[in-house]
Amino acid sequence: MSVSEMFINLQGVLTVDQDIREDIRKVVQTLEQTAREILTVLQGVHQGSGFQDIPKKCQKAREHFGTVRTQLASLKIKFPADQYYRFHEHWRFVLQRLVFLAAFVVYLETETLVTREAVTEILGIEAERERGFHLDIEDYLSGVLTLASELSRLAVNSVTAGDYSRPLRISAFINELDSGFRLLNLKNDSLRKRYDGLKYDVKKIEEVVYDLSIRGLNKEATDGAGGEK
Amino acid sequence: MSVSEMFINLQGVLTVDQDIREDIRKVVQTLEQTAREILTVLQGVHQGSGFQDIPKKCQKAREHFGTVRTQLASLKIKFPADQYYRFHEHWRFVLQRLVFLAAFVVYLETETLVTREAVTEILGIEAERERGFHLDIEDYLSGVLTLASELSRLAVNSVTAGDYSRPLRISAFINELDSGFRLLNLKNDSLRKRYDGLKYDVKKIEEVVYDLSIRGLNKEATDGAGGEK
Amino acid sequence: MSVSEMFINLQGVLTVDQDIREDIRKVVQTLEQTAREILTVLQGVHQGSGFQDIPKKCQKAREHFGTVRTQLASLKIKFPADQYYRFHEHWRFVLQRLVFLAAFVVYLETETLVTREAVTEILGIEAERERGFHLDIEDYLSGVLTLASELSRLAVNSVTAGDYSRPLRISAFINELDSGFRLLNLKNDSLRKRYDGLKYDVKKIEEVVYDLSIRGLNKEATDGAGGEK
Amino acid sequence: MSVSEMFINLQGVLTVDQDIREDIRKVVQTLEQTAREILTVLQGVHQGSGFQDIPKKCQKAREHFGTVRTQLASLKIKFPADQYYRFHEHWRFVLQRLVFLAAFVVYLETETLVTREAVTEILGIEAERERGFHLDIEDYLSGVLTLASELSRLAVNSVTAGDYSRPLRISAFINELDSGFRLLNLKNDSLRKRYDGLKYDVKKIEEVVYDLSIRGLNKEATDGAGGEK
Amino acid sequence: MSVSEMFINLQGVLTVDQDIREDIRKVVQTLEQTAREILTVLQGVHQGSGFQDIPKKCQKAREHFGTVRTQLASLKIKFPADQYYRFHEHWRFVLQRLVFLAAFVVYLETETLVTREAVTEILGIEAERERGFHLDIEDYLSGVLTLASELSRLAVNSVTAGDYSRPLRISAFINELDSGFRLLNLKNDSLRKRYDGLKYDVKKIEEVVYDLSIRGLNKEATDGAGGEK
Amino acid sequence: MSVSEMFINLQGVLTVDQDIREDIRKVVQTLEQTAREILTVLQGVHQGSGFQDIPKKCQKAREHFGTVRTQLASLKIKFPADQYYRFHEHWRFVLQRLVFLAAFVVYLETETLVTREAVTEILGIEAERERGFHLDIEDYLSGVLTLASELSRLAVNSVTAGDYSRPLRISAFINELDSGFRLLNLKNDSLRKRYDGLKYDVKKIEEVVYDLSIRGLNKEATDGAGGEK
Amino acid sequence: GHRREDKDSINSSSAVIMAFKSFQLELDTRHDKYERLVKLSRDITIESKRTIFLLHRITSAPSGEEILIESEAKLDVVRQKIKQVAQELMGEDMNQFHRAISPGLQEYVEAVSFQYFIKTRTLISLEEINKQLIFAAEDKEEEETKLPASDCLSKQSLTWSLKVTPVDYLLGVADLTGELMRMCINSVGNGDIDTPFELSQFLRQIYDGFSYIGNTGPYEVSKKLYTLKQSLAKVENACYTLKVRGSEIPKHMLADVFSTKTEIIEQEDGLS
Amino acid sequence: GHRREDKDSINSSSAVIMAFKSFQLELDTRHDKYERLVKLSRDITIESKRTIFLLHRITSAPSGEEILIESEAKLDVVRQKIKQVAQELMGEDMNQFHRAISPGLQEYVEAVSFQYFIKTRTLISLEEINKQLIFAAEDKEEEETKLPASDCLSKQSLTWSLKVTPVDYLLGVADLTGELMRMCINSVGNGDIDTPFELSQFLRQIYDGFSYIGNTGPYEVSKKLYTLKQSLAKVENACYTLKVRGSEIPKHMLADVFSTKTEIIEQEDGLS
Ligand SMILES: [Mn+2]
Ligand SMILES: [Mn+2]
Repeated sequence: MSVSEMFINLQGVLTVDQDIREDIRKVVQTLEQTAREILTVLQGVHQGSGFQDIPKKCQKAREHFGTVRTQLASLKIKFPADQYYRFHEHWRFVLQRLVFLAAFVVYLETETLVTREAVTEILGIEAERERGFHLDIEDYLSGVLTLASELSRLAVNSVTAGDYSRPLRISAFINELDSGFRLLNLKNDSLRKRYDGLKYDVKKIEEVVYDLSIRGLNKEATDGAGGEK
Repeated sequence: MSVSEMFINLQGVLTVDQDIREDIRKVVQTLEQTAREILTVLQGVHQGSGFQDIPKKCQKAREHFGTVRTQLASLKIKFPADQYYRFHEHWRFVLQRLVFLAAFVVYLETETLVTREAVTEILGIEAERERGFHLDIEDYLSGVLTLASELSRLAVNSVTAGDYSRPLRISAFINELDSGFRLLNLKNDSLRKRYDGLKYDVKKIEEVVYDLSIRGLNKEATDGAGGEK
Repeated sequence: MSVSEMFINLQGVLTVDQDIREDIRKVVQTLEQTAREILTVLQGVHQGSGFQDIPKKCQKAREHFGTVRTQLASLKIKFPADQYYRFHEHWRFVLQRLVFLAAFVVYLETETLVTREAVTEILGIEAERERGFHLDIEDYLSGVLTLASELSRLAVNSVTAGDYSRPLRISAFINELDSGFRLLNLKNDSLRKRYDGLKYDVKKIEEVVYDLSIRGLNKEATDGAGGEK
Repeated sequence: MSVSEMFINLQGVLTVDQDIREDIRKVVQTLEQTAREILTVLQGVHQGSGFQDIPKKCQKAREHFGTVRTQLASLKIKFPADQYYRFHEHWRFVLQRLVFLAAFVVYLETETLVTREAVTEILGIEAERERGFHLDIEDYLSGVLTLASELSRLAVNSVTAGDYSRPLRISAFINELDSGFRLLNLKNDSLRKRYDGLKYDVKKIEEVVYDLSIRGLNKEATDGAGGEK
Repeated sequence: MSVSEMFINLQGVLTVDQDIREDIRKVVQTLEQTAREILTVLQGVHQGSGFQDIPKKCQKAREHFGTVRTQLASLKIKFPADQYYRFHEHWRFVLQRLVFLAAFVVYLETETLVTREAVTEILGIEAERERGFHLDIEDYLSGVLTLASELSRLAVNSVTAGDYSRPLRISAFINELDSGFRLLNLKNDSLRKRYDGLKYDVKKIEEVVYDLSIRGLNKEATDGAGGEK
Repeated sequence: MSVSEMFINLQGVLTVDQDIREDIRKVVQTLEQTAREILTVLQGVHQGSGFQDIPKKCQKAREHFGTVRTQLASLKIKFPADQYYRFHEHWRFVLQRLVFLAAFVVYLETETLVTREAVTEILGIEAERERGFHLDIEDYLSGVLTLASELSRLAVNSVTAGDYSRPLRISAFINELDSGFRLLNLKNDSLRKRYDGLKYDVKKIEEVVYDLSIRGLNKEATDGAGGEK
Repeated sequence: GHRREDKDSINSSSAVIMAFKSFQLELDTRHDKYERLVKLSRDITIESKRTIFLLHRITSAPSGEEILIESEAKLDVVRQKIKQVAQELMGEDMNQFHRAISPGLQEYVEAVSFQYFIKTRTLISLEEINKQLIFAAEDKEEEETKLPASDCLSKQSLTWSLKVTPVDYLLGVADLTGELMRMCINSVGNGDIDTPFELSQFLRQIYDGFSYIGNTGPYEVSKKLYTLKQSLAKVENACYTLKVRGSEIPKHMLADVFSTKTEIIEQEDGLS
Repeated sequence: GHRREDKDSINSSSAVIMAFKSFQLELDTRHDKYERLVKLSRDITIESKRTIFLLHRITSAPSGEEILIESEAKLDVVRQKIKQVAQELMGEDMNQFHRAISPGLQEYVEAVSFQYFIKTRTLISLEEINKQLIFAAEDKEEEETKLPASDCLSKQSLTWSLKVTPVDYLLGVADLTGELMRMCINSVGNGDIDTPFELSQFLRQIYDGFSYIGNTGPYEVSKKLYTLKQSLAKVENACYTLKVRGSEIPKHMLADVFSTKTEIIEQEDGLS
């Protein structure tokens, strides 16, 4: 085989690779668009008026997740299944975003932490790496950290909207998360850095609870909460 | 499952990952050591006296490649086969180096470009991605570019050693390589950058050939070359 | 001695150094693990229910410090005693963390500032540099600053838990710390930067005390405190 | 002991440390001044006219090294002997510079590589770490790499000055150095980076030798060299 | 003049410059020390018991300003009088600190804003740039901003100490300052950044006043205030 | 129009913009492919055997320029005609490359510098900005500089191929170019940097001419040249 | 040098040299224009910034109306500078000089949208901004200086205009949020409890808008998202504080509080 | 906001407010001056750069003398700008505005020292440079506009001057070496074999000077050492090549070579 024949072959391989990347990029763009739309829906909960419609907003977000599933289904056939990590960087960011959005919906609905398995179900992907397009554990954790920071914001806005019980529940939830993360031995990487931010969320919510406590509003909250929930 | 149980599970996964990386790092270090030894053997060809022993040096290098094969065999069982690209960064650099060394040996032996398949044979790894631990095409190309730059140095030193025909042959070889690379459509990445260096190697060799020509030494070379080859 | 013999000798020295670092890194990892466990134990004091069990939590933390002592004992024999500062960076961070944890325990037990000597005793290391593996003064101070920030958080959570006297005591303690630090002439380095954060802790606690005062809750606190203390 | 007493004590320790650093800085400044003067003397060899006076220049440099010894003697008593690595950063740079200068002088005098022991003798410091103020191995290697790059410049200027034999000897010397460094397993740090630069020095000198060879000037050089040396 | 003579001259100029800077740095360190001592004196006003002794504390601070004047007198002769801005950075920070301290004393004494002229008198420096070592307007303003933030803290602590009238007076004072600062067009520099902080001081005091108002404590305050002043 | 409507509109604008860029990128890729093909055709002239076929190679290159014209025609309709400089970066590089290739063909054909107008004709674009898709002057100049560097290489290879007159003609040509470029006042940008390279091309050719001169080969050349052209 | 004369022989009137002489002229003209635009952009930036400072004085001034009028005058001055920019760009491709003028235009967007918000409590649109950047020749002289240069132009062309790009608009609006945050904190400090809630509503809309755009815009826009989020958090926290502290107020005191406050301040004024 | 009136009551003629009004004036004046100086600095930079380009044309021009005269005229224009800077800085502490004018002054040092080297083959001293930056009032008008503003000044004060700082001088000279390197390569390309050796000698002196200063100067100076070393290496390599190729020339051909060269080029000129 001459050198030029060799290189023609090699170019063939490179072309396949470039086409795959191009295809992935396109699907990822549509995923990002859907993610942004879900975000816009869910950001409504921070508005004073948004507190009544939480179920409706979750409902709407869930519908968008239907689209996400279709788009992810389309993504996973764009490349050979065993090359997940070869192209990982392309969808990593949007997948973290989607984990956050799914976790946010689940939290708003049930005030629990979505499990990794549950997220994969919502996204229509595999729970186990061996079975195909799955969710990398670090991406799952990254999405969960984003949830913590969103909830600390929600605690603040809940008070503004006159809901004094929600911050108490958020506080308990985030404390649990914090304990969970303390069980992990994270490398010195971006996830570790993001985790360092969690303590600010914890502190912020503790201060909200404090503000309510000192004014006796937490009692008001728990008194009423019984009925509300 | 409680949050803390969830995180204990997650930590289990993280630990496995960290252990794998640690194992890989260790094998890669031994590979780097062997690569340095092969390099030392082959560097001898640049010295005046080294031109006679080329076959012997190649022979010795080939022996070291036996060690490489053992080490790579040990590397490939350190992680699940379908996660090649997850840990790719760890061995990428040393693999490119080994490709260069194999290509250098083959060039010295036969003055031809080693094929991707031949390299994988020398290294004892797979030619096809589907079959297991393989050689990424970009790593192959990167190693070949290192060869080009080594050969431009060899051309210079050949003249010093009084061998006026080798530069002419190297010139032809590198021109072929350059044409080959021009067939490729490279992305704007590190490979592209390294390819941009090739033109300096081409130019350097052309200047060596020019220096021989204007002094009539190229004729001397080809006259003798007939007999030599 | 030939150049190559010289370099073989040099490589011997380098190898020793690299092995030491590897060993140190491993012990430091176990220390980090223990530190995280102590932290988890002590974090409980921030929770409402945690205020009763402070002595028990301190007890438990003290037990973990036994492990720390063993691990540090193992660390100090990994390298020649007079090269403490050569490898300082490796354990610096975890040592600051452990100082903080020891200081936290001591504060919870006696509401006093742990001395440098006392910390070294808790950690099982030397108080004097001359005598071996010791505690760098800046690492001690850094740990103390972490304590200040933890206490400002504790003040907030005390109020939430209905303990109105603790913030007053914390306020007095931190004011003393602040005066202490004002006696120091710190360089423009990371310690100085961390010290600049102390004023926010001071301010935060003053605001907590203010909140109690304006609502007359501080009197309630000191009334009761008389009996409590 | 009250908190403020504790901090007064601590400030005492800090002051000692700061004074030591101030003292070290001052001596290091005088060392840098002497180093710059030695450099100015030695840079004369690059001037066309400077080739005759090499012995005189070396002589003059050697005198300056007397000053260096006095200054280093003054430096080593500025701090406790076992805290070498605590203050290492302060003199690291100038020590590397002095190693280079000593190695340059020795090369100009005898065309050999100065050993680590010989350097410490020239500088009047210890060869063994255990015995006191010594020379860190990485600082030695760093100085040697600077020599390589200075010699590649010297090779060029030798030709300009009409000395065709020196480049050949420099080439042999640097090749030996290069082989030596290839025996080392360097970490991915600044020394490794500087070592990567060595190959450019090797290449540069090979090209000089090539230029001489192709014009037959190397023969002229070695013919004459017999008499010259 | 030869090139080397020119550079020797230049090096001389640079050395002189460095010596000046070294001298300045030393004086500035003593100034920082004195500033820290004044601060320690004045910090007492934040403590409950400190409210009675304000005049005595101010007296003591004024004595320290005697030292400051001596130190500044020594500073101003360290460099050519017309090169104030050449070395400005060295004392800029401590001068801002001293302005703050002087302004704090004056405020505590008379509850008025110290004028720029008055500060220069307290510090024993010139009011006009043309006349010598003076006070840059931005440094004056920066010191004043520190005062505002200190006063907002004082307002909080006054309430804790049971003084309900002081916050109202501080409120009026800071409001006037705020109106003043709004007249300025600041560049995007550190002063602008510090000015942005003023809003938060104003806000904080507004909240204190509000807290007093809704509890009717402000009336109590103004009733008593007439007599107090 | 509500804020959210406004942002939806803006997002629409951005999407259109991105689509345009995507379209442009695709056409530019095809242009790069064609440019690479033309280059491959023309590279032949550097080979010994290539000197006879220059007219044929130029002919073949000219055919490829037909494709270029079609592709550029397709490019220019991808975006609003008056926004050339908005998307300039996308095609800047390939256009400079095409200018070089056109200039190379014209030089090989007539040994003259292609004018800016002539290049635009070859590329099928406008000469005047006002009339549409045109050639920016800096891109033209950049392409011309690439030509200079290619010709200095050609001069070297001409000698190797035994053509001693071409280097002399190239020398005159590049000298004129150099005189032209010296008239320009360039900013510190990439064009300036590339222009700095021209000096080395001039130097290289000067060296070739010198080499010919001292061997009397230039006379041989000019004697024969009359007949050849 | 003894060989210098060799190359002097190049004919200085050769076609190549003639061409390069024209290139010199073309490049110098372009660079000079760029430089003039950079200077204009700096002027625009400074005056816009000063307008923003002026507008922040509204809460403390006796009458907001006066300041609005003054700010309008200042913005008119800025627009005169932009007109000069537009004149420089007449017949040019504005994108070619975009980097020179972009910082100034962004700052102008910030200033003009801040003023607009204060007046209308809504976000000025890009179209509205661009409408104000159409300039007619103002006096005879301008018309005359223009006519000879391009006498084929119709009457209608006696205007210059400049279009702010969507991206510059977005970047200006992103910076606006910083000013709105400042205004919010100022308001709280001034005892104005309505404005903060209005501002938080408005800022949230802008934040949602930027989130919607996300990373589809250029990098500079995404880069501002973080600061924007910080500003929003500050405003939301301010509203939170207002709400929390408001929760303590006994309803019957509501009117009382403010009248008392006024008294105190008047009294203090008497003292100072 | 319904409580806005509260704070409006602050007396706008209070001492504090009056003081801040004067601060506003003072700061605005300072910033405006700074801005004018930045603009002047940009002008100085551009014109200095163009002077350098002009000087590089010497090797290819028919007569160096003409270009030297032209460059002198260009530098005079630059100095007029520097005079304006000096006028702005009259009675000010120049160091206060140093950052605004430093880039321009460095570029001027580069240009003037380049011209000086070409004329004298030596390095211009800082003193020499500063001597050229003492300006007298040039015409009646300038004298008059100056007099009323400061009529207490003596006749002698009718000059403005500006002193380049040693650091700016060093930074300018460091950049000069880049231009000298270009000149060296140009010379080789033009067949001038003396200039490169002169330049290498000169550059080595400057390099040795900078080595001697080492890191005792400010960071900006140390930072340029690397580039300086690169430039020196390029010049030394050029000299090396000249020497090596010169070694091949048969002694008897020496005269022959250059005359032949000239012939060829003349011939070529006829063709083009
Ligand atoms: Mn702004
Ligand atoms: Mn320059």
